[in-house]
Amino acid sequence: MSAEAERKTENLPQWKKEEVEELADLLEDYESVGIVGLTGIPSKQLQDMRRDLYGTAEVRVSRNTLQVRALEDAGYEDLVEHVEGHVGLVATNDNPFTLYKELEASKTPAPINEGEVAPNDIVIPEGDTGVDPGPFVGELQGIGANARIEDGSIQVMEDSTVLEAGGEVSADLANVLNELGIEPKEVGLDLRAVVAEGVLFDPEDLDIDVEAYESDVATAAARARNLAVNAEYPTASTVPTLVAKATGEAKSLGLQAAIEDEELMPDLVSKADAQLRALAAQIDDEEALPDELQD
Amino acid sequence: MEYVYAALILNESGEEINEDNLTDVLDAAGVDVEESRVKALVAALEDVDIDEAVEEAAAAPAAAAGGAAAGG
Amino acid sequence: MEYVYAALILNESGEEINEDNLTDVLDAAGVDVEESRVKALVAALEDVDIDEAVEEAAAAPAAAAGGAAAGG
Amino acid sequence: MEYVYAALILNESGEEINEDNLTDVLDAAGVDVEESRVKALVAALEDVDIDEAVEEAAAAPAAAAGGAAAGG
Amino acid sequence: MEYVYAALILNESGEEINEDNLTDVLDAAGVDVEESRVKALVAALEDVDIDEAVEEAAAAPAAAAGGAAAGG
Amino acid sequence: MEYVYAALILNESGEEINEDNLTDVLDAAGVDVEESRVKALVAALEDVDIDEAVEEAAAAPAAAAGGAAAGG
Amino acid sequence: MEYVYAALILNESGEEINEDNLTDVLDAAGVDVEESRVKALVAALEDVDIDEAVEEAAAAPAAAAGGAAAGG
Repeated sequence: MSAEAERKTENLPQWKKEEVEELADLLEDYESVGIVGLTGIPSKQLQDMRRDLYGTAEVRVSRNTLQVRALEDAGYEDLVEHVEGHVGLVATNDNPFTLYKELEASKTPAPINEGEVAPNDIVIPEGDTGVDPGPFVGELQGIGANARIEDGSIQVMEDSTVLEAGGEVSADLANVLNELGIEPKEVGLDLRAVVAEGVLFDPEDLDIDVEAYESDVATAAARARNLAVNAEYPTASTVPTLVAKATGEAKSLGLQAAIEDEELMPDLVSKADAQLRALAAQIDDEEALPDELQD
Repeated sequence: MEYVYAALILNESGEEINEDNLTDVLDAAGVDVEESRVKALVAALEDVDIDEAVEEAAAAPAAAAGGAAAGG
Repeated sequence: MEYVYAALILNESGEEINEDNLTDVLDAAGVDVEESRVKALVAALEDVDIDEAVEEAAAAPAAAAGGAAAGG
Repeated sequence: MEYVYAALILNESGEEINEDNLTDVLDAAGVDVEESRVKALVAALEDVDIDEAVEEAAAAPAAAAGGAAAGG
Repeated sequence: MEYVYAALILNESGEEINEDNLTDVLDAAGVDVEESRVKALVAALEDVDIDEAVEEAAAAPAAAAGGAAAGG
Repeated sequence: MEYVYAALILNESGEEINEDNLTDVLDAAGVDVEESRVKALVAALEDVDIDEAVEEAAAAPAAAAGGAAAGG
Repeated sequence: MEYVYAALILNESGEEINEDNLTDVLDAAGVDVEESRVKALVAALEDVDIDEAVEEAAAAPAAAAGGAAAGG
């Protein structure tokens, strides 16, 4: 710990000092440090997540003021603004993109409660609700779902968006969702920002489009193939194309020059036949043509 | 078909496509020549650009041959 | 293509496709016949079933005709 | 696309596609390496079956040539 | 097709496509050269723009390669 | 194809595609570099406009099918 | 393409496609032979069944004759 950091912590009570020191150790031990949102994660689940991440990343929860102090001491000022609400520190030697992918993949669905803000559009899916006819159909209609009674049960006729992202969940909606067992939230460690080897990454930066990369790989491979073939550079994968190209060229020349080659004869004969037919097609007079050339 | 081929040969050799020439070619090939057909062909070809028709077909046999494959 | 056309005329008239007959047809058409091409053609056609080759082309006649039309 | 090419070399040589190796290859080629692009590529390729993508390109290179999204 | 390939090599090397040169190339490749075919080839190529004919093939390079695939 | 990829990286970084640079890139990728292949690549690329050559489809089997279809 | 043509002649004549034979053919054609390209071609052909490649190309005979051009 630097002398400056030493000085900053000297006015803290002993337990806080120790905690900041622990955080400082954490920040020092790993190449990448980030802030994760912990909102809505039951402590049991948080324990499980921390265990699942063992060996990949370390998550530490502490008072925000102490986190801020540790971050400032360690030179992670860029992360301080993200320490807001219920958050923790995450530290890893992994690639931050990989960390983001792993955290996203570990998120699990959870019910949403009255008064919470919808993180994404809430949709009641089309289909049989399995609920017997009764007042529930009215509740569904009340929150904006296209529902009616059919075949002895309550059916939702089409996917119905009942609340858009950012909207507040009403008591009625929370009830309906609860009744249907719909869990519209994704709960998990929510990576807010990471600094990896001095570079700050936002979630938008970290959310890579794997398909685009896949398409880039295909493009790169196609370009290399094109170049190799067009530059006539033989490799095991381009030689068949080069051979095909060379034979195609020879054939094209052979047909254009009507070269008397055994291999070319069938094509030359069909070329002659096609020319005959093309010419015949220009002739209107039936007298001039044999039966087989008349339409 | 032989009448049309005869016309195509004359077209390539640069000879005039007339009754005499067509008849000569067909005779040489052992064809029992029908005069009326020769007449009709000469008349019919008067307004046709043979080179153009032939050139267009040169691209097409490929299409033709490939057509079967592509369809398969 | 005149050599090929000549062979096809002979094929249709039922005459043998040999050097003499080909030369006769081409001569009659005013072609300055090259013996070597005639020889090579006869040799090349030895194992070729002309009718089959024509039939294959004819199998997609629409393609040929259409090609010409599309080009025109 | 140089980052992707570098990954493809490593893929063929059988070396691991990781940050160090990619950086080495790009460095050797005189590329001014951006660490974050390397990191993103490594993470993204974890989920890509490179051999499959390459093979697909060989089958329909023209189609693939349109792609260029991220690495470009 | 070896005679045609020989002509194509000469075309690329810029050497004249004549009987001697063709024979030399084919000889070197262990081909039992037939003089009349060589003669016929030279005659056939006399008025042909080889580069153009080759280029036309290039317009559909893979057509050849992909024939089977295209058929499927 | 690793040699070709190496050339493409150099092309993008603006470095010269010569034997030394190619060898450096391939070395860095852990490739057991064969000098003759490097030489051959440099020779093959000498007169090639790489940017153009990479875009020009070298194999487009779909085109074949399309060509035939268009003809039909 | 002269190197590939040379390989194809050897393939047809039944001679081995090795460095010496390729060099002989190219030499005879007046090509300024680059050893490295010959080597690279021989190496590449080691893993390829050339007859199969030729046959596949032959499967779409007409396409090569200009089918794609017609479509395009």
